[in-house]
Amino acid sequence: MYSEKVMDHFKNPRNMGEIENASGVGTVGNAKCGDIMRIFLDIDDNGIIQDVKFKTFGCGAAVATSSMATELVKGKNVQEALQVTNKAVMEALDGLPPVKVHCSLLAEEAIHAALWDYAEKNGIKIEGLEKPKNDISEGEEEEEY
Amino acid sequence: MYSEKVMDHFKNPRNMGEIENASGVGTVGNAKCGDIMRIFLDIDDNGIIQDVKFKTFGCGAAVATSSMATELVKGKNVQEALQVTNKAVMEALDGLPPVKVHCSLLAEEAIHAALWDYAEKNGIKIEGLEKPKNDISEGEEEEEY
Amino acid sequence: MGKMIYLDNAATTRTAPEVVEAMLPYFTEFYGNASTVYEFGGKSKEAIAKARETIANAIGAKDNEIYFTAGGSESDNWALKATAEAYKSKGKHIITSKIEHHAILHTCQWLEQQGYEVTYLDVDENGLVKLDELKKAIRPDTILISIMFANNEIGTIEPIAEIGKIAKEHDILFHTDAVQAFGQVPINVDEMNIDMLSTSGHKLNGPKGIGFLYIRKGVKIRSFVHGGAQERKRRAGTENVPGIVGFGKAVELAVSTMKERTDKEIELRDYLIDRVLKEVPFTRVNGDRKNRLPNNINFCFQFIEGESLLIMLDMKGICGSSGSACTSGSLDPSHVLLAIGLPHEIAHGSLRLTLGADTTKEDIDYTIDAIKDIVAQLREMSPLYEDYIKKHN
Amino acid sequence: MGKMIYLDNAATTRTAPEVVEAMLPYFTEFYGNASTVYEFGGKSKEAIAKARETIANAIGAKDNEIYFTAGGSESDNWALKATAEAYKSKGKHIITSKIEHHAILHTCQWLEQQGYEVTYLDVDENGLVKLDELKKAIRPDTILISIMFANNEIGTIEPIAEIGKIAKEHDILFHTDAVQAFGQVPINVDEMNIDMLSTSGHKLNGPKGIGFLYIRKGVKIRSFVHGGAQERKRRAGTENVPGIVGFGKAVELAVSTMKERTDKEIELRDYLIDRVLKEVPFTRVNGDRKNRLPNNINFCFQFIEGESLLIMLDMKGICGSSGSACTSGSLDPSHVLLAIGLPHEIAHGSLRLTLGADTTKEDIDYTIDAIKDIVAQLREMSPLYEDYIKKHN
Ligand SMILES: Cc1ncc(COP(=O)(O)O)c(C=O)c1O
Ligand SMILES: Cc1ncc(COP(=O)(O)O)c(C=O)c1O
Repeated sequence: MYSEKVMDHFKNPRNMGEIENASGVGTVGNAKCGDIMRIFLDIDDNGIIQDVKFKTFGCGAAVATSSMATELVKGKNVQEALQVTNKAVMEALDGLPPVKVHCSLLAEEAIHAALWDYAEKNGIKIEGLEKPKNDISEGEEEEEY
Repeated sequence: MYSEKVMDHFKNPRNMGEIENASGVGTVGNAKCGDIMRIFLDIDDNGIIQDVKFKTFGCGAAVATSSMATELVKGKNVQEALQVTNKAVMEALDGLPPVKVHCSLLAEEAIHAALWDYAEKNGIKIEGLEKPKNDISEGEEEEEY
Repeated sequence: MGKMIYLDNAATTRTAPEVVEAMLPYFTEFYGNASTVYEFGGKSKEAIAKARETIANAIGAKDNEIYFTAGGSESDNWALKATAEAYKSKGKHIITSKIEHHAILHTCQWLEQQGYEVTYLDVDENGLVKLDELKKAIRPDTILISIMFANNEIGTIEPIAEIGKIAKEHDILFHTDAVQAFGQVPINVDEMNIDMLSTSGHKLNGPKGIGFLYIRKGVKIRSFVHGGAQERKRRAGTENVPGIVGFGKAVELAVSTMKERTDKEIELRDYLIDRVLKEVPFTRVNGDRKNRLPNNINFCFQFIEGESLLIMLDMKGICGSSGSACTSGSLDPSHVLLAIGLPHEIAHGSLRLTLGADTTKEDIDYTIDAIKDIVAQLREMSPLYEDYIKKHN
Repeated sequence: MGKMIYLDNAATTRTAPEVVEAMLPYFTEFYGNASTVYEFGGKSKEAIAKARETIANAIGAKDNEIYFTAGGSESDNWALKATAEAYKSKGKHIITSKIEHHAILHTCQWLEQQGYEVTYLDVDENGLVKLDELKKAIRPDTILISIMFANNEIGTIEPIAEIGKIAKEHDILFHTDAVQAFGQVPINVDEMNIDMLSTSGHKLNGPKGIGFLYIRKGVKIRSFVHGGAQERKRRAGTENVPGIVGFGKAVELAVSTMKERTDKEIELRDYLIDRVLKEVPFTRVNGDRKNRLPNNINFCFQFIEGESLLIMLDMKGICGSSGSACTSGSLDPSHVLLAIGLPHEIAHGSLRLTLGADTTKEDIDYTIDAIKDIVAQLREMSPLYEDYIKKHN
């Protein structure tokens, strides 16, 4: 069902854990839908993401997308991190099954939420960042049979 | 599907053929339903069935019941022949599949038809013999599903 | 059992040893449920995907247009009942033919009880649907045309591409019951404008209890068997992995051997038909001589009845059929033979012989001799023959 | 593949080698269509009759009350749709439970669209249907009660005899989905007043793609698959002879080994449950501890999600399931776990392990250790666990 990349990131999640006194923390998803992601960002004075960690409650794809998303933003500056889309995460993972696409959206949203938290804490405004929804509704419409 | 007795009478039908100038000939059934039986009787002056032959167009059971019915009436007198029921024919054949029960009715009726013909030709009335129907409707009601 | 010449391949076929071989690992080794998370279930999933691909290719369809079922009957029921349901707001009129298999006809009767209207098209004396009558039957509320690809009794191949074209021109769904045709004649759902197509595995040396319904993407059919999310949520039930794998293998074999196999069958078929017509009086061939399944032979022998004929053939080791095997529990003569205009008593005397890949010239010669003997013997016993001879002497 | 411990026997089972052995001759040797006249087809017919008898005996039914289908889903669809149709003049109300398999629930939803009314009974926290609520739900227009024999997820065995008695007292038909129970617990349709009963072969080491519906004589059910005259005209389709033979063999084995097999399973089951409850914190068992299928284990591990758990178990060679395998394509948590009152986030963390005849004590010990490790690891990764710990420290 999952690509080798997904399985690799599930089996060996990168950046799993937490950052105490993080510059920004974002939590998205909800337990009702079975997926919660929390991203911790450590951003230096130059706006560079020095470290990033995640915690995730969810399926294999949720863990793998969290892991990949953290890899993709690590070392980037805030503006670059904002450009990391769910599509980029999926591509980096060699694709996801259709029912799991929402996990990648959630990962994107979790990064945004952490950035938003960072912006709020520092009283700044990040160009192009909107207040993240706490919840991601599924992208797919189920066919009616 | 058929008992060994039925198969035996089908494979080696007894009394198959015709009797020229028979004392009585009866034909029942119709080609539409796929079964026609014709019985020829040779009845002597004492009312004893000296010989009997049949011709049948029909399935295995039709042939076998014709064959068995002729065996059962051979050598009997008219009154005894009249007592040969479809049940007797079936029993003598060790039974028939339910869908084939009507063949035994046809055989009984064919004997009756031949006897009726005999009676008419000789201007006599055989006690207990009614004018045979030419056609036998199936005994069974099919279940409605 | 002694000698056996199996000439009832339209009823069912021997499962090819290669097919059984392909199935075996999926019973005891890779027995996992295909709809599971663990890798072991993935083996089943992959095997299904492979079979689906082979099958899709065989009819020019896409993988995700093949839905596995339990056989031809389920496929037919599904195609008709579930499109009727899905399109009822558009209309409630369905067109089919008088010579369809009972899986179609009885389903249509059921639909009539549910308030649908069904036109049963006449066929000509060879069993061909008349295209002009089809066109005339089309109404604004017609939602479905269902015409079989080839008839199971008399082997007539219908003008499917033409019917598909007419259906398309009128924007009406077209379903075809290809249970007999699949594996015997080339099929391409796009070129023939087929929207739905039914098949059954055991008719082409695959296993019994498996079939598929091809459903063109975009057709708004509903589920027939509701339940789990299998088959893209359209057909519930734990996947019959060995059955699907075996079906895939059978299709692979049938496609790759089609030309050679059917050329040989056609030759033997025509040889038998020609000799019997010449050597057995009062005999007719049923079905179209040209547009005909490669393996189908169907005769009527006047004055005799089919079941007796079958039993006597069986005594000589020959397996044949009279009318459709599925209806041998019934006493009515074949509705197909009646539809091509035969009177009841002639229809009762029918014999269908359907060849297989293994059928030999020797088998055919033996069978011809057997037919000659048996028909003569049964006529000897027949009061109808007696009457005929007396009348014409 | 390395080590494999298969603990998903509720999803499907390994086809027993004896079953495959029994089936084999019917693929390539006795492949005849059972509905034919010749002796060769008689072999298939006899084989079917024998299987039917074995199966009828297994549930205290008569031979002619067993109708073969393609599996549990078809049996369930048939039972519900076709009795609904046959009895609609009596009424259009059906009673079922909230924890039925989707083959029942989705069929009921379809029936609702057709104008039927369905009452979905609540269950208690162990998944038991409440008899007083059942009685209250009965109306003059109730035509059918359908309650599963045992639940496929949490293993709870319903009070079937009591439900049968209530149905009988009210002169209402009683159907039970016994797909999970058949072969695991004794069933007697007369003593339990069951009018219809669904099963599926692959759940008891029989083949996939075969099942049966028991229909008590006198029940006026209609056909679901229309067509040929097979199965006493009630279920069309060329008989799946190897499937039926294999099913018969599987039932024979299941019945003869039932006591010994389930005694052993119960011991292992309870050993695993007890140890995990003791050794893994924040864990609950789902389903009734007493009225429970011998081979069913179902936990919820708080703060973690089931699919991750399954993948990690798979990495250690253990096959399990989370909710019903049939619905693993879905994102919703199990409707069964919600119905016994669990909140969504707990329901997401469920694990079902279902033992088989071959499961050993070593397998169970290994599995317990794996569960302990994995649950700890996933909790380490879980933001929910983090929150909980922070709140309670
Ligand atoms: C309780 C129950 N009913 C019905 C079914 C459906 O059976 P099948 O998948 O064999 O059609 C299952 C199996 O998934 C089941 O567990
Ligand atoms: C034309 C046709 N349609 C449908 C069927 C039904 O197929 P099955 O018996 O495999 O369900 C058959 C076979 O009997 C057939 O010949």
